[in-house]
Amino acid sequence: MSAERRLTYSQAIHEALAQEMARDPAVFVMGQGVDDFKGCYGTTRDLARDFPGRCFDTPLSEEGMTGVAIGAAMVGMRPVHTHIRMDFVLLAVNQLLNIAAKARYMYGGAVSVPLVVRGVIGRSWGQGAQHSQACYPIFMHTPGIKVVAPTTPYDAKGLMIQAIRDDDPVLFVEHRMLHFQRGHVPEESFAVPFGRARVLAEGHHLTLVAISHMAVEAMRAAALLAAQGISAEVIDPVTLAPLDLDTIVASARRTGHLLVVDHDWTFAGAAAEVIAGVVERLGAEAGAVRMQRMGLAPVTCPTAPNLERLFYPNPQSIAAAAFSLVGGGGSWTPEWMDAPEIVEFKGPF
Amino acid sequence: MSAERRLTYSQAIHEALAQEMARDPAVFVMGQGVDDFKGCYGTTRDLARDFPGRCFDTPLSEEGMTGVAIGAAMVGMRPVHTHIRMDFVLLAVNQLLNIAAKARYMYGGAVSVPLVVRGVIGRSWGQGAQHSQACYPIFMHTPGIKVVAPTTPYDAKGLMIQAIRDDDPVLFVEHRMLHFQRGHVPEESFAVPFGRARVLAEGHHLTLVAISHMAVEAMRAAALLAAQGISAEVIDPVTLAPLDLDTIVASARRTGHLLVVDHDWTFAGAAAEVIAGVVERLGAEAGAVRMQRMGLAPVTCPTAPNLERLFYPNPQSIAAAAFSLVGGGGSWTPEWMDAPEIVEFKGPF
Amino acid sequence: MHAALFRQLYRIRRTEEEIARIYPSDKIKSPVHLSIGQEFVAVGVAAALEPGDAAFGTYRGHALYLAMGGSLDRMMAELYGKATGCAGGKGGSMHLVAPEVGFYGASAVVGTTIPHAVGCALAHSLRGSDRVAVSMFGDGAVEEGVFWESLNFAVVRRLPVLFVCENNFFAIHSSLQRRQPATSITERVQGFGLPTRCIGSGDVLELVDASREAVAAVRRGEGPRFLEVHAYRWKEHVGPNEDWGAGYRAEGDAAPWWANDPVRRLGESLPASERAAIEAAVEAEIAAAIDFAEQSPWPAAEALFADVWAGAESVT
Amino acid sequence: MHAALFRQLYRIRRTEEEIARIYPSDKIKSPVHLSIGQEFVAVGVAAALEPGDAAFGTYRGHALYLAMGGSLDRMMAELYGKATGCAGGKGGSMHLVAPEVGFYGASAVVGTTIPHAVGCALAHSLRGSDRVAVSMFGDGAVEEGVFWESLNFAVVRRLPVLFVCENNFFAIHSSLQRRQPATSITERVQGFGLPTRCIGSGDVLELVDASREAVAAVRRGEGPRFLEVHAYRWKEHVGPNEDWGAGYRAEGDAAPWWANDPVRRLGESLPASERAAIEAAVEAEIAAAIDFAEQSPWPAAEALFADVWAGAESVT
Ligand SMILES: Cc1ncc(C[n+]2csc(CCOP(=O)(O)OP(=O)(O)O)c2C)c(N)n1
Ligand SMILES: Cc1ncc(C[n+]2csc(CCOP(=O)(O)OP(=O)(O)O)c2C)c(N)n1
Ligand SMILES: [Mg+2]
Ligand SMILES: [Mg+2]
Repeated sequence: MSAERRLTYSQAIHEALAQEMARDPAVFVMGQGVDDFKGCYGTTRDLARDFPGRCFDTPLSEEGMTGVAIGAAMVGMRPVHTHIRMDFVLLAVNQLLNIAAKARYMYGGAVSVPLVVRGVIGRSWGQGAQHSQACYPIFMHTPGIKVVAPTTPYDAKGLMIQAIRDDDPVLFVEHRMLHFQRGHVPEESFAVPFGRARVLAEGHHLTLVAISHMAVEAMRAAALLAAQGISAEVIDPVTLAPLDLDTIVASARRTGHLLVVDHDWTFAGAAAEVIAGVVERLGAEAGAVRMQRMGLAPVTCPTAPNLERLFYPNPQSIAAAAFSLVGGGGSWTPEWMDAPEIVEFKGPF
Repeated sequence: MSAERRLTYSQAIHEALAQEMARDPAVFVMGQGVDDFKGCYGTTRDLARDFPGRCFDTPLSEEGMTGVAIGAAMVGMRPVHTHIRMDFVLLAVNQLLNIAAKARYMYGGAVSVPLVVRGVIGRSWGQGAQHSQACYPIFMHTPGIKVVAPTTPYDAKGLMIQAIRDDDPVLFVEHRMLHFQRGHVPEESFAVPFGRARVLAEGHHLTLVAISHMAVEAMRAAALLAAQGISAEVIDPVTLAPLDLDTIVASARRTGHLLVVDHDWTFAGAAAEVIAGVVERLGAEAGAVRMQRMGLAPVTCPTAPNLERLFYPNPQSIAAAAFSLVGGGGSWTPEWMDAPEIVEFKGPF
Repeated sequence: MHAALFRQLYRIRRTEEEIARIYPSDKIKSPVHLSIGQEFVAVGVAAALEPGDAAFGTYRGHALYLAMGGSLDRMMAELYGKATGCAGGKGGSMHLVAPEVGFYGASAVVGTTIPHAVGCALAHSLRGSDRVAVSMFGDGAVEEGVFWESLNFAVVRRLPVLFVCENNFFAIHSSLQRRQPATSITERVQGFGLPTRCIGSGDVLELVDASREAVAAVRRGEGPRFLEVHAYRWKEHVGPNEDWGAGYRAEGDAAPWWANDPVRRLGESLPASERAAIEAAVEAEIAAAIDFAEQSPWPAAEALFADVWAGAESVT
Repeated sequence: MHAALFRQLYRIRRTEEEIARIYPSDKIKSPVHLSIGQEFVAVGVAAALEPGDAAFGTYRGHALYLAMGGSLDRMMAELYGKATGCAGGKGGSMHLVAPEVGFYGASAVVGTTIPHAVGCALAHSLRGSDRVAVSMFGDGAVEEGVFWESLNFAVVRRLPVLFVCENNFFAIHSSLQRRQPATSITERVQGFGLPTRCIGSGDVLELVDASREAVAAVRRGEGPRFLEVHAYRWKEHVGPNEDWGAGYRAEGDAAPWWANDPVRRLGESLPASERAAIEAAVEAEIAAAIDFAEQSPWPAAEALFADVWAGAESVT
């Protein structure tokens, strides 16, 4: 019965927030527009009504408000600070890296910062240069802050609950194109532990590790590949720091081919870490696995629709790269698949 | 004769700044304390006197002053914005990534931002959590901004001149322990092109790619290794974006062993990029090279001297890692080598 | 002067109305932030500027771009994402730019261009030029620390910059009183010791006078000035529609602004024939711009990789 | 009260003099920013606080840490980098912390702890507690945008926070007039509509009164307040020495502050025997603290990996 309960990713986050706010009076939600009628893609809708004073709008002061959230967390609150675009978190890097990530250590364990920062990432409707960035490598790189990027509604709920309960700062990455994806979500409260990748599809010719919305695109690519007789294992890392290298290495070792598909630039990013981590883990056996990265074109995000299409990996380009990585002979141009969530999205912004 | 002219790294930067200011009235230097009696480790000493109005102190407003520098650059000036610690650049990430790196592209080529941002990195005298970070992966990751990290006085001068003349924003990374290292520097003005690694020592058993001050430490490690009959090739990438993968790949292919030593955390950082880049470039031949990363312990920087010693790679630990990577049998504990520049440094802060 | 101002106002108003009309066709595939109702702010300030002066604006930037003299054809093409756009189709509505007329660009991150105007003023000051830089931003931008940092530096260095805060009382759906203290923005800025003025009338002529006075003083080297200009946004924050039903503001609040519409009022002050001629010319220009945009080609695929770096080199 | 205040002042002064004495031995291997001459600011403000109140400070934090009641032993051990330090030897002089007495920590990045105090006040307000948060920072911090962002939010939400700006007229070697407008810091803050006060006398008793009044009002729920307190740094910005020869400030400027030294003046106001007893007790306490620091062990090697994460897990 519970298996039939289907929610959108947005509803799943909303349910996690509401359940945690009901459970623990220390939990509160803050951010620009969280209490407005759009409610951050519906994720915070009505929370201000249902939890008076505990879901509130803030001034446009990302650095300051991040510091405010940190201060509240230091004295025992559990703020969830929401940013409608990850690009704006770039204003708060100082507070997040110089304070939130370091407080526990530089104060010798005397201070905790149980803070959740939500950052919405990704494409949609010509957002362009400054409204589409992923930014998570910045946070993965620095010890003391965790980074999670759930893909399914189930994981969105369970990881949000885990993130709120976690005593460390957590960056919660949500792709705008996932908010209205549907999936099974149990009604009861549950936490998904950090550091466990999910095998979304089993396969034996190659391993596709795909981050955030790219996991959806990779599943489509896997369908295209299947039609060519290529069986792709699709792995969603789910959490980026900690990263579940075990699952990835085991799969890559088995398939002999690893294509990492990121929703971000590859240079010095998450995909580089996956490859480097696998290489080190395999040691002398690294030669048994062919590896490659794929991500955004190494340029700023353009708004022209035809350029935007070339900028992002898509099922076609992923399948083509996978095909050539496994040494599929000849030239194969997979058919173009429109992603309904991308075609249909025209706001809310 | 010119071969005998030896300057410190600090003097080399000073000479580059002075020569470029004399050459081009658009060049100016700004930053907290650049006109004080310490002159940013001597690098800006007397520039305010010699170039009236063109080397000036700023308020403590990193984001705002970075924006000011960008605005001046947009209308044709060539600012060199100096930060006495890279950690403070974290306050200006928004201006650097959302504007400086993107202006040319998002304005379709109509606007240039010829800006140099100097960030001093690295250990010294218990600087601890917030006064020692490298931060360069943040900037390497985003298209539109270049990152250089010279190790020798020669490169410091030549790259500073190149950075000032370059029409793109450039992050210029200086390690505090390099400022008083000496080396040959020609008096005449010269530019060192970006994107060329330097082979500091030739060798055939393994390749050590070492960034910034780690290149100095790697040379010491190479001496320890030589005594064990292991010949290490030491490569200083010099510029991190663009990265000279050709030189690194050629060496690694030849030696069959690649140890990347970074002055930063390895997770999703510069060393991950080097490994991933080499793996992709080698393709099917990647198995012929054993690869490994080495960097800061994955923790916040501590101040206790005994912990700080464990936190950073050092000649001993580099040599030991290299020894085991090349499969040196048995257990070898290289002797401890004190780095004079580290032992002697007690400020200026 | 009335005719020239009316032409500017009418041109911006009608251009944005056309954008709103076209928008549901999905030909403009990117967010648009309309200035309908607020055009007079950009027009009034730009009227005080001279060639060589510069302006820096925001994602709500059609009005300032056009008031500064940016090409309508290229703006429309930019919204369509075409190669002929002012940013080659790569920036869209939020990143208009026209350095050839001193418009150094719009940014989609609130507050980010404020220090650029100050930096431009610094460049003028270092070069000994008497040119002026203008920074235009919304009431929300005043909450960003960078505004205060920029103001502080401009005052300390007495830089030739005019700050113009276009106060429409909302940041997206959030009212000013939820975000800022009860004191006015102008009062808060005054503490920094620079001359300020607040124009609450919505009167474009008053604004032109105030801007001329301020720009002249700035140009004389008297240091920065600050203008707060009240205005009201008639459309939703982003997109082509009205949103009176959304509940965050009352339609009644807009009524005085409609009654006071500077576009209509200024138009009515002109002789009917002069007005008709201006309107006809503007309508033709807009129609031509839409046609230009529709006929223009998409950027070539290679354009994806152009303009990342100054040189041809590929870096990453 | 005089005796208690004198004890605090004398204890901080003498502790820092001892740090300066020890420093050339290189036993303290990390930068120290001394408050000598400025101790009265922390002491005067802390005297107005009650248990449960909280304070947030800066790298120049020995005085505030001690005034709040932090352990002298653990502070000294922290400077030595010992396992018994208040941060386990991992933070050093710039990151003192003592949550057990409401001192939530010092940061080496200017301005960063200001919003933390506001966040602490927000927590008090959400919980319906009448506790107060204090933010202490220097004149330089006022130039960071985050100060204005924090002030804005505190005023909008009427949060129970007292802002205290310790104005010593310099940021490193840069004088206030090079960095800020001619208006006073207090004048600039006033524009935000909160009660402010500036204490220029260097008189610790005046400061205690002002702090008590301000803290009481904040505790009654009247919203945030701001105090500016003038002071003078007697030593170099960082390190144990004087730097009158450096040229960025004149020794003569310090003379009135020396003449007015609150430590000496308050001491002189006490009966000689009472004063001698306090001094003797403090000297013994400091000697014991140094001894404690010297005798304490270094952190174990495993401590390198502790305290990165809450759990035992290794993440990266
Ligand atoms: C730094 C930053 N924070 C948040 C946003 C999201 N955002 C876009 S427009 C806007 C409102 C800005 O209000 P205001 O400055 O008054 O300008 P207006 O839209 O009213 O013209 C916000 C919050 C942003 N773009 N940048
Ligand atoms: C964000 C930041 N910028 C620059 C610095 C370098 N710095 C350290 S202390 C200091 C001076 C701060 O002056 P003030 O706030 O007046 O405090 P004081 O040292 O006088 O007590 C500066 C600029 C820093 N630590 N953090
Ligand atoms: Mg507004
Ligand atoms: Mg000061």
